[in-house]
Amino acid sequence: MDWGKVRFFLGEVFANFARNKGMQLTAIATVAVTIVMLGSFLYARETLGKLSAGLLSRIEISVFLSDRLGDREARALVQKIAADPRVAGLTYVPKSEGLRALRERLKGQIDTSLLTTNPLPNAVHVRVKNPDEVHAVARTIEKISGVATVEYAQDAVTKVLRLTDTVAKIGLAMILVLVLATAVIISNTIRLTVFARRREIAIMQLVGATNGYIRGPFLAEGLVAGAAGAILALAILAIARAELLPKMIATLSFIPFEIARVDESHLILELLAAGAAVGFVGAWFSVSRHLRT
Amino acid sequence: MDWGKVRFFLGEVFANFARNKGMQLTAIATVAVTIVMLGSFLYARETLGKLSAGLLSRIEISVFLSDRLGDREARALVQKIAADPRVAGLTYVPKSEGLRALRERLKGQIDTSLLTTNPLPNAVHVRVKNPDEVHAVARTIEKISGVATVEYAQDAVTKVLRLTDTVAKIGLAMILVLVLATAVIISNTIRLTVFARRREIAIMQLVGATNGYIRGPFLAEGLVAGAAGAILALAILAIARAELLPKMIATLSFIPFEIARVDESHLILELLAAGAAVGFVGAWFSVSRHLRT
Amino acid sequence: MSLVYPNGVRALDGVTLEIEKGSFVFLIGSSGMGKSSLLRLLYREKVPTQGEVYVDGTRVDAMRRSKVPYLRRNVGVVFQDYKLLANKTVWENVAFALQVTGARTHDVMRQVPRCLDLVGLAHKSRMFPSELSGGEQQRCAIARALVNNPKILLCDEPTGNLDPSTTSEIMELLLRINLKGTTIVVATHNQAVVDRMRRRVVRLENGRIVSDEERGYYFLGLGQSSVLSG
Amino acid sequence: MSLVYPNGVRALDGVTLEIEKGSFVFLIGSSGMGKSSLLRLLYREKVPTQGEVYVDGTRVDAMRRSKVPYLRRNVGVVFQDYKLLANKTVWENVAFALQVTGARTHDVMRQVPRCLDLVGLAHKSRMFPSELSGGEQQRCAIARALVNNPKILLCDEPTGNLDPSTTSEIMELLLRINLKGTTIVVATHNQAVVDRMRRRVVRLENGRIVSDEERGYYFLGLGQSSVLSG
Ligand SMILES: Nc1ncnc2c1ncn2[C@@H]1O[C@H](COP(=O)(O)OP(=O)(O)OP(=O)(O)O)[C@@H](O)[C@H]1O
Ligand SMILES: Nc1ncnc2c1ncn2[C@@H]1O[C@H](COP(=O)(O)OP(=O)(O)OP(=O)(O)O)[C@@H](O)[C@H]1O
Ligand SMILES: [Mg+2]
Ligand SMILES: [Mg+2]
Repeated sequence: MDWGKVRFFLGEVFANFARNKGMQLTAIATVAVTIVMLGSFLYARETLGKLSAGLLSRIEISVFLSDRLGDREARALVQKIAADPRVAGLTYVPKSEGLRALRERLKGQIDTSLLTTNPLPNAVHVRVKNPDEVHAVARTIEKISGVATVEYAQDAVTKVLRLTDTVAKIGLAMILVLVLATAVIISNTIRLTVFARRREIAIMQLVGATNGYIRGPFLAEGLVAGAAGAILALAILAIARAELLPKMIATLSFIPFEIARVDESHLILELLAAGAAVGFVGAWFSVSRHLRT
Repeated sequence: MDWGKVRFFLGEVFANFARNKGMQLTAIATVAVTIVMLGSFLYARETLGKLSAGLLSRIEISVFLSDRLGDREARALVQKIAADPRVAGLTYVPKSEGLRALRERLKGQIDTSLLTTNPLPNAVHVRVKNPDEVHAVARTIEKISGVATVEYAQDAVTKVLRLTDTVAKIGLAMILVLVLATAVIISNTIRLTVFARRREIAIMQLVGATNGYIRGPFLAEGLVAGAAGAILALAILAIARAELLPKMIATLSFIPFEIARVDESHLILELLAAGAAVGFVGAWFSVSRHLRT
Repeated sequence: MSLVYPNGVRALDGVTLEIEKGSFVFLIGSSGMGKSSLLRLLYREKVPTQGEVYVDGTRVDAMRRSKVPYLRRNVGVVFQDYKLLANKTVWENVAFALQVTGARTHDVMRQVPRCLDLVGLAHKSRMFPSELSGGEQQRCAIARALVNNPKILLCDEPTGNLDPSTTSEIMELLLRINLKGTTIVVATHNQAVVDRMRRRVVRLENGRIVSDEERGYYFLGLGQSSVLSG
Repeated sequence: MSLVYPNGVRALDGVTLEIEKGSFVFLIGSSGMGKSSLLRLLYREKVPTQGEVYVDGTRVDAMRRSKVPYLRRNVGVVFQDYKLLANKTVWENVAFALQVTGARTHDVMRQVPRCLDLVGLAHKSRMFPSELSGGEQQRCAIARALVNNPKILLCDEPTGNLDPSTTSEIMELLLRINLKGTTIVVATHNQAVVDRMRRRVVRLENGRIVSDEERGYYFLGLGQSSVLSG
């Protein structure tokens, strides 16, 4: 291994960079801006996803127990429901408490003193882990003996699920558009920087450099420009997040904000890898185009 | 006026374009992609805005009338509420009908045959035009004599309003980021195309061309590249909309989709103007930088 | 005046030179001695680090930037490396120098073919510089320098890529232009040309003028060179 | 063989030429007659539209694209327009031609200064081409062509921007290299050089070979030229 050559190669990359500073910085800025855009969108999407999941997780299934069940049997039934792995949590509301709640709810609307006997059954309010499973859980519970009726906002759940689904699809589509756009923009930028140096490439060929030899420094530069842009972008995103997030959480304090738990490490790695890869591939194709002639 | 000069100028712009085809097409593609991104985001945002407005417009204020009011008086009061310009519409629900609805609602939960007397008052369900005004309208109605109680999902309205507000703010911030990014990307792209031709600029100066004279064709090219990119982008957006929108409406049919009414003409003009302007300004600055040396 | 390039090279060192209106001057000196640098001062590509440059009565080094283009329109330059616009055809390259002066299209249509004819390039007017041979590019550069009838013509090695007979033609052309009153300065290494024309010869060495003869030869005091008959 | 450029110019028209190993050949002919085009066929910048080109026993025109770099490493070329890399210093430009062959760093560090010394550019090795005079750029191009001791050296107007004494030095250098066994082809307009060296002279006119003399002069059958004494 001739270390001189390695040094030469790195020196080459570095010198090219220094001698085309204006152009390279322009390219890096473009990459950075593109990735900031992509990153903030990915972040927003993930946050919204968590948000809607949080809202959906509040949907309850109301299970009304048969009046024939004794207190002990009722509690056994509750245990049984709680054992279902899809169930996130539940509250048991005995009929006496239910009546109190109903009275509260209807106060002002009807003369509650007219409710002299307790018309309510014992009830269990069940929350599921995954909103998608509301229907299934409800149907399972329905079949347990001792359960009189199962009620939940069936219509609402369907609607909300369909809405979330659509929004998620739109989000995914937008992300695809963005990822594609990022790739196009970065590789176009690299292409323009290569284009500005097409004469150099032609000369190198005439002096006897193989295509691989010419490509090397350009690929390294594309890689570096892409990665540098991505790092810059990630720094900007991190600062923005540190500045804006607390404010947002304060405003939306009533929402079960799981925002803090968006896992960023993989996002960071992805964006970095994407920047570097697109820079590399963009450089590859642009240089190849000039090498062919 | 020497028409030859005009022809020459246009010929110049056209020839430059044709002779730098690869570079110019790259620039146009970048502009187009950027504007597609911006455009689809603007569109999504506007649609979501309409959507949430549509959902909010369903919020109702339930007005319960005093039992002392006769049928005639009740109808007069309804007229009065309907006269409020902020009210979008209302439904009068006499106590008999209310009972039927309540029975329906409580069926299965309580033994409805126990409700022998009608505990309900006459009610009016009011929808307001602007969700922001729910609070104000409710307070106005409360003060009308003959109104017993006014009820509405006060808490929910506040929450939803705050959420919508935050989402709108985030949307605005994202759009600012995007607009800025678009400007940076387009002008960087133009800058790179100018950079690739810096030698030409230097020669033109040496041959006695004034800065204004050199700038002319570059500005025109920047303008054309920006505008062409924008037009391309708008075409893509129009196609996407024609393809995707019907599907989306079909999926989300239960939502009061006012999507069709998003006013696009101004959006189109704005995007076009933005593309052209950024191309022009980008060219201006890039050329100026090379003119100074 | 002196010229020190940013990298510290002292290209011109205390040069004082006066060139009369309408004269024909050769600038000679071996490679890297400052000929091109001296010319660069005259059309203000460079500003002397010290000293003053007057062209046609105007002080060029202190000129406002916005005035420079107007100076350059009066000074035709044949650059040593041609400096043709790669994106323009021969015709457009020559026409460009005229168009920048705001010439009427009518004049452009008449002058450009005339100049191309003078240098023998009329048949290649639709080609791009990259499609020309070295000598053809050089002649295109000459045509461009001539096209707007400048008062002063600076030629930096205008015949380096031309064969002897084309060189003679070009030199005759320059002579004719000179007779019409144009001041001409030619930086050259072509001994034959200098020796044959017998004009004023200014010799530069390491950025200084070492001799200045009214009717000089390429080699000091020699009629025919010693190198030739080596 | 013939070469027709895409724009229809017939640069070479039925040329048949054989150059022996180790010989020294001048290629002359006035501007635009096809000298550079002929050289371009030899290092396969162009492929003849008709006919075959053999270099060192290999058929160059039918060569696979991936083999071309290896051909070019055996053929040093001084381009008419130098073709220096603007982003590299003189040193780096010369070193590049050696590095592409995979030469060891040790050899690069030894060869490059030696070649720069030969052309008298050692003191400018850290400058960029744009900071050099025309003649210095030309010498840099010569150094680059020499640096990897090619078997064949093609020089396209290698002294167009050099003064007579530097020209002599360069020609002597070429002669020395030729004596070591390198085949040399020089396309030139420099009558003095051709006449002094008395080598094989191939004359091109409109893409055809019109004469081929073993010990020729620049002008057919003349010892000293008629133009010089005009
Ligand atoms: N742009 C520049 N920056 C730095 N140094 C320069 C620059 N241009 C020329 N030089 C240096 O200035 C000196 C004079 O250069 P100049 O071009 O005037 O020489 P010249 O007499 O024209 O030579 P030639 O006959 O080779 O063209 C040389 O040593 C050269 O290296
Ligand atoms: N790339 C090209 N495309 C089209 N035509 C070309 C190209 N290069 C050269 N020509 C034409 O081919 C002919 C021969 O050119 P060539 O460069 O071989 O001439 P030359 O003998 O080297 O002339 P010079 O002494 O001026 O350098 C010329 O008429 C020229 O216009
Ligand atoms: Mg010079
Ligand atoms: Mg040639």
